[in-house]
Amino acid sequence: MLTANNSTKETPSSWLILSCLFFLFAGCESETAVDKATREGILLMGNTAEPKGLDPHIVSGVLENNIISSLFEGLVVQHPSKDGVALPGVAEKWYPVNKARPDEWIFELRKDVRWSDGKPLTAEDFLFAFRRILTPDLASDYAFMLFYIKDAEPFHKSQRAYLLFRNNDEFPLDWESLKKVDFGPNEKADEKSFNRLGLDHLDSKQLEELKKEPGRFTWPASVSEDVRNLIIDKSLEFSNSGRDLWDLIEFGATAPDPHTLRVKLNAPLPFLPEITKHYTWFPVPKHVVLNHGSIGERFTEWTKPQNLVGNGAFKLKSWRFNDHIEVERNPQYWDAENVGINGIRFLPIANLFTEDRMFYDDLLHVTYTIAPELIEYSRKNYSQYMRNELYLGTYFIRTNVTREPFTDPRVRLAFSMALDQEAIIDNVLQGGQKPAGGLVPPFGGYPVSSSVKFDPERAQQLLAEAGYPGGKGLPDIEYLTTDKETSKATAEAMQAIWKKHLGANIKIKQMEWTSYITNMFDKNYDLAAGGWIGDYMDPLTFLDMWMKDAGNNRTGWHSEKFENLLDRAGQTSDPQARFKLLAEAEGIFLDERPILPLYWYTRNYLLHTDVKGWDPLLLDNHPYKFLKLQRSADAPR
Amino acid sequence: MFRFILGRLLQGLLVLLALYTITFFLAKAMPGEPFTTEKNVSETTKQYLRKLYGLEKPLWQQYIIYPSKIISAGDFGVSTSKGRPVNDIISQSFPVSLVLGLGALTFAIGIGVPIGIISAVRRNSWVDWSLMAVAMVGICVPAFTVGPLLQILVAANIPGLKVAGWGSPLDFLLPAFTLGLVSAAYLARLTRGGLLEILSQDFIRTAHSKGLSPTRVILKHALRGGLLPSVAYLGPAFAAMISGSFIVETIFQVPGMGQHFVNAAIARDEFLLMGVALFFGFLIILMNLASDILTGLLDPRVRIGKEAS
Amino acid sequence: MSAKNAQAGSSLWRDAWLRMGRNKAAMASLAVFTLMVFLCFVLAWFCKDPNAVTLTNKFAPPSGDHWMGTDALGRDLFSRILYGGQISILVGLVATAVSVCIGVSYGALSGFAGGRIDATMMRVVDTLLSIPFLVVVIVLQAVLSDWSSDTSSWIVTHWKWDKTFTDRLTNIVPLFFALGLFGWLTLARIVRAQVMSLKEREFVEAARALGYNRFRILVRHIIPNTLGPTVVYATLTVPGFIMYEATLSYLGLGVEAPNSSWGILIKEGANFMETHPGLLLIPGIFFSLTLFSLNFLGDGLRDALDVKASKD
Amino acid sequence: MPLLDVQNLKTYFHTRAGTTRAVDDISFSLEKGEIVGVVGESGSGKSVTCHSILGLLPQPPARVEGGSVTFDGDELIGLDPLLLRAVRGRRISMIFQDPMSCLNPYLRILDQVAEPILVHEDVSREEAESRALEMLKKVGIRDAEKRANSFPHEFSGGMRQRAMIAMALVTKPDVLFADEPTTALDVTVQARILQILRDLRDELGVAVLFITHDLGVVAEVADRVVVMYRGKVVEQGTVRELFKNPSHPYVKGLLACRPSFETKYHILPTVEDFLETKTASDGSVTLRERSDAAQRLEKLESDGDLEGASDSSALLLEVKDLKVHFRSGGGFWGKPREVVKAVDGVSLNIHKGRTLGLVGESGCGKTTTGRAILQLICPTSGNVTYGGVSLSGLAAEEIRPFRKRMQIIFQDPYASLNPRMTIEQALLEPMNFHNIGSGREDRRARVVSLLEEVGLSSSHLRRYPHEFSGGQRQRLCVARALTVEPEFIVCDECVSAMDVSVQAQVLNLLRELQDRRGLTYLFISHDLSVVKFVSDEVAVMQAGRIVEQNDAEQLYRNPVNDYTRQLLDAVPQSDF
Repeated sequence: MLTANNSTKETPSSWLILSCLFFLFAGCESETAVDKATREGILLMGNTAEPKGLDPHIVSGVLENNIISSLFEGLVVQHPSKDGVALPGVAEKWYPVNKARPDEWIFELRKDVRWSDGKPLTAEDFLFAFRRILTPDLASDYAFMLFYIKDAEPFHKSQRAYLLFRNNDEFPLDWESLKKVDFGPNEKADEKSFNRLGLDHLDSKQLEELKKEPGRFTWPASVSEDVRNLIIDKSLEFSNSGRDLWDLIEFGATAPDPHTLRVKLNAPLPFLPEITKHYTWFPVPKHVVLNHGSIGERFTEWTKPQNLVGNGAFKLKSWRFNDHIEVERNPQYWDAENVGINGIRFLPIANLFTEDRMFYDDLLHVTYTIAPELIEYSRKNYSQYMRNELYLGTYFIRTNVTREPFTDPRVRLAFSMALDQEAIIDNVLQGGQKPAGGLVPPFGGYPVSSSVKFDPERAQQLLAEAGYPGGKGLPDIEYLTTDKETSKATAEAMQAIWKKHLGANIKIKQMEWTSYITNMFDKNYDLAAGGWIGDYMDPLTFLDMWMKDAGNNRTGWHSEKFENLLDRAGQTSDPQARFKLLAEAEGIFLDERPILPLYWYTRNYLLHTDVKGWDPLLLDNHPYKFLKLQRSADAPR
Repeated sequence: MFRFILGRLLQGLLVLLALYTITFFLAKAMPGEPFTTEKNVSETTKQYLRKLYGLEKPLWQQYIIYPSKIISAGDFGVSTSKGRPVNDIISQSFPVSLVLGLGALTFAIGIGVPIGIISAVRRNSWVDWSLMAVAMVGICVPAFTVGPLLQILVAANIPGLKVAGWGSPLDFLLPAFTLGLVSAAYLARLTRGGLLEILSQDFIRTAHSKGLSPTRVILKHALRGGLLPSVAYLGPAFAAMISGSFIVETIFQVPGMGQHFVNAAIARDEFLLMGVALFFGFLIILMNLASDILTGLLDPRVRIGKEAS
Repeated sequence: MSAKNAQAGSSLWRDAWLRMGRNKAAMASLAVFTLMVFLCFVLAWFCKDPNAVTLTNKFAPPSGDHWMGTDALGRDLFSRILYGGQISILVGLVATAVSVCIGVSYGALSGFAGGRIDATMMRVVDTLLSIPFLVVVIVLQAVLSDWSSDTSSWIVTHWKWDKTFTDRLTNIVPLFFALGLFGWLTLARIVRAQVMSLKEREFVEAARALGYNRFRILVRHIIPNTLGPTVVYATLTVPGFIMYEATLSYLGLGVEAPNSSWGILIKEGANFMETHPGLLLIPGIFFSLTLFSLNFLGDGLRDALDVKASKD
Repeated sequence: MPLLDVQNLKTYFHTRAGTTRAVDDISFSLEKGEIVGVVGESGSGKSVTCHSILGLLPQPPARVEGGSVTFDGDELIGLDPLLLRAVRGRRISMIFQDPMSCLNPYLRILDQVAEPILVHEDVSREEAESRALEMLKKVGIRDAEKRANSFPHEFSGGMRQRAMIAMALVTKPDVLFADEPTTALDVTVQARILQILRDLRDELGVAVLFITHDLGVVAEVADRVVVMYRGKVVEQGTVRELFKNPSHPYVKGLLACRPSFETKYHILPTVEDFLETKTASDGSVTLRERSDAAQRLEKLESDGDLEGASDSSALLLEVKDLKVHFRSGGGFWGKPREVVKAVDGVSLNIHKGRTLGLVGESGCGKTTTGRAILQLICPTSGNVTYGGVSLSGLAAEEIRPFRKRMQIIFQDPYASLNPRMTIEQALLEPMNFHNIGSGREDRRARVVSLLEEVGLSSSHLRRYPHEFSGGQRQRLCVARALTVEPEFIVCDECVSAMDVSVQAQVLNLLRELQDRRGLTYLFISHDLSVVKFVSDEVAVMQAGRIVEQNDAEQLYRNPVNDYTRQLLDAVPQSDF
């Protein structure tokens, strides 16, 4: 383009003249952006928003994952078309030490793996990465993904007292029973008391003060004065010694040699390789990260475009804020010759309609999603590009079991049974979603539940049993949802459906995102729209969130029976037996139905036929290295 | 003049202080906090994050720290939602918004003023009525309708014009048009009104008596005064244009500044929020001042120092 | 004010009314606007339930049953437009009235006081102009949404009003708050400029010579003379308010789903512009017609209020 | 053949209300190098004539219905607009009454003066500007090089009018239409402008059509006179003939109603004393001389003897060393302030029931003095004592009772009436406010009687100010001032903008009211003849100070001060 180099200096009026001129030339140009990109081997990908960063230890979203998985590579790599199958990544081979009880794993790393700056990648980089994400100062949102590793959790949570005493024989009390005592920070505590900071976080000076005045921390009743003094003294001693908490733990991950990584877990975990596909398990270049700051520093320059060093199939080429991120081939990648495309351009297109229209205008190879309003249109006009794939996620409506009338499980069941899932899917969402028969979406060998069914008569009956015949006596019910337009349409449809079948009055409360989340956290709702996308290929990712203290529960519901079953499953190594226990737990959950499952997600998006090797995957984590771009015969225009 | 500008800028500082105060407390009054995400984040993590951003300090300290950092180091803090310095964000997105805003201004003036002039000259004719009806359409039809219409009808059919995106020189056309449309409509009405008032004045007759052509009378004698109301309008309007627009930016995929006003508020990203608010406030002050000075230049009777209006 | 003043005040409007009667465009606009008000506020009660969802009948074309077809949830578009019009017309007029009241008094005071007071007051406007609107809305939402449902239930229990009706009413009160809070800023600047030039006029001096106090001079002699530009500007702000309402409703201030307004209908209709353009076009036509009529009405009112212009 | 020949020109205005015959079949001619005065009151069609000739009228509503205008052999009526533009500004130029509103406030003087050259001649900008500069010097603008780059508002009224003349003459036109060029100016300035016009005529040979309502000015400057009334030429001839021997009753009336230094009347004759107007149903007007005109005049003359009754009345108002200083510039943070001493130590005494005339050129501080006396402007120092009470330093509430006793009438009656109030509202409001009258009905009755007192009728109550003529509006202002039953009225240039015939009516009204109600006036004016007519005593003001103060007769007969003498000399005298 003639004017590109000095375009920013042009005045608007000369821009206009240039524009007119450009119209004349533009007519000659017939190659579309997609054609050009296909020819050049660049994948144009809609990616919904600007990433919050490219540090695998700090970000937590899907869109960041899309970029990071091109720049970094974990121990194993997702198979391009088979769910739950791992291909070699940085690790050549991996196996549990004891097949019968897979609570310790060995990963044999490739010897020829290099960082994109040419430095060799060793097991030390993984250990560094694990330690980094667990470092409390880094405050990683997703540190819990590594809690399977032995001693990872207490380290991350800075449980100093626990770590000091768990193996201490002179300690007079049973530490296991004290483990449940929270020495951590208590936000609601008085600002001046040490509860606000938490016992584990007090420095030497504060511990001295506490020693003089132990009442400034609220001790559990079971802690005697002696124990108390002991804890303070030991903590003080440790604090004064200047040692790091890291020295106290027996961290599960070790590197017997530079090319072997040994990971010891808290409990058996047959699907550990699946979990290591998640970017929280990716290595980061120790030499680069430390070059730009300490291990616990959250904002350092190392992810800046000019500094970023990765080990993925691609490396960062350019990054224009809110405009695009482009990655190109990484010649240092161990499997560089088998990478099918030359680069990827990620576009942060927030507006769904814009994204779809850009696809129609041949500006994108693949969209992030499709606006529901345009699904029908796309089907009609762009059917060869439409993708409708099952996705590991469930959409449901939380009930607040601490508030009338949802304290009564019969009411919850009634609302669930009155929910005409198919009518909503077919007429409002139109994305070919599957009516949710239970909590865990269908995948692998897990037995799918089908206990959630549309049954208005039974629903009315249950509601009457609960004391609200025909909806009489039901208070107004607040349905919390976000400001997205489809959420609104769904809400309106459900409102009508519940009114029709149950005679319930629903008030729709629309809110912007953070208010919606906050209200949900505070249990300031009756019903709330929600959903969950699995983090890894296991039912547990859908089930363990309903435990009593799980942060994502937010319904107020809990059941000891349910939790016992989960515990038992955790100790079971046989996959079939384990699934059976988990299914039993799910059954209990669905009987109580603290959430009303609506549908199992599908991914709807537009994919250009030029893109080859892109197959449906439940987690939607398509490994880019297997993609190819090839002009297809049925290209439009 | 110099003293006037200096004075206004000093007043501007007070405005910015007031703006900061209000925004600060409003941001604190919003429900939720920046580290609220859909998935639960542990309380420890939140503590660390708060400490990291200095949000654990007492309110009054936070209130003082932010401006003192701005003054001492020009540091607007780090965005909690984008994880990068607010300075970076503004310095990367403002130039884009500026180009877009200038484009919009060009469209607004290029369309609005001629329509206003023609309307005024052809007062109460069908030309006048239809042009003013067109202007009303510009005011009535919101950007979220105009933008997609342009995408579907114009961009999809004219090669060289992209549906959305930013980078090649033509990309500013459609978003700038969308952004400038409302202002064009307002300008058309204001120009018409202003010009009609000037055209009824005696010195226009004088100009005619000198044997000037009607075009010269309009352009040389009437337009200057006739544009005064438009200039007063354009001050804040231009500030709004160059600080971006959420709707236009998201529809046309423009990496401008406007989206930060919305996204920062929704993400409870108070540093980014205060950063863009202060920047916008500064632009408003600057543009109001510029429009007052321009008024003074256009109308020599306005005494600079006595506030133009 | 004495009865005399009230009577005297009314004659300005009565005369304006008589003058406007001669303005054909204004009268036609008045007819259109009256028709709209009639449709939305009277005919609407005899229409179908605007919120009756029939999922199987979505996107129905116009027919005898649904005069203007149905929307994405199979609801009757015509009655949704009429019910939505109630909100939009109300919001447009009330928010404009509020912003005129605040804007005129603020601008008049600022311009009349002059000097430091004026400078300070104008800087306050600058400040308010720069405050991120969305933040205010979020805060207001948090503060006011409980209030509105509390008020609603209080009214229902104490005054025995119809519940649906009361809910609709109390829901839009926070909306008026939000719009009123910021809607007046530009108007204040316009009025101030007018007042600045008016206060130098001799009739103001004559009023001072007659010993009138400042308040009276401002209210009886200056403000009435700013009415023309005020009316015109006010009519120009109506579409803005109506469209703002849609945004605010999405954020939880204002109309509560499934109720609707023109802004919401247009906003949602815009999403279907490729597939079902009628959902955008038909509400758009109602909206534009009303605004056109309001606008010409405003122009007519300006001319009618301008006692000089009506001479010929 | 005359240079400009107007034959049977007719220009009508067609409006919704009907057709107005603004110019109705008039004929006159203009020779090269001649100055012809066109005299008539406002609305008589003088300006419309000029505008018709040059095609400057807005069409519609105006339309030239017939007649012809030949200029140098060419017909101007119906000429192609493009050709007409070539005449306008190059061969026929025009200057207008109000140089402030007629000069473009947004452009520099030099640009405006040079513009006709640039438009009509193919010359460079530099040359056009140098010629413009030369012309500016010729019309007597001092420091023309420096001041030419100023804006109109930075010029005084006289300077602006000179610039206007320079602009009109810069292309060396053959004909100059001067439309009331001196009406808004002080006498001394007026004298200078008239001199310039004469000189330029002599030098450049321009023919001038001089439009004015002031016969005195015409007498001074014109060779021939055309008198217009209601769209028709009622009389034309040489100045000497016309003034010596007017034949038309309107002209007689016009000559008589103008106060001069010699006027002996107590009540001025008006045009109505000479002229009887009959409007037929079709709108045509017939004018007839009153048969009883002579008797009316005699009666007026005999009334004059009543004068001089209250000679040594009580002191009502005492002004001592009044100073009003303004600060220019400044503002909240503005630049250093300059102090303008608008009134700089004025002392006056005004006796009850008498009239003090205050004369001076514009900008001398007389208006400020008037307003400071009424406490409308806060005096910087000095003292105003009214009826024995010092007004200085009183709070707003304490002054309010005095507001009823002192009133003011402004120069522009239109500007001083709220355009959005009917007459009834405007007159009732002060009474309501000050609680005058016993009730609503009483107040309304008072309004009606006041209207009648000032010569208007109760049928006007519902009307707005713009529906009245200038003279009627001033009567309304007087009526409004009278609603609070004041004893002292400041008349601030209250007849300056009026035609002589209207001026006479208003002056008569003031006089009658003084006789009837015993009012005291402070009569501020720049017109020495008018001041002489109304005042018992006269003070002359210059640059914020009183330079001379004396009994009216004394002062006019034996001016002591140089400045007073200068002022008196500048008054055009029509002593034929």
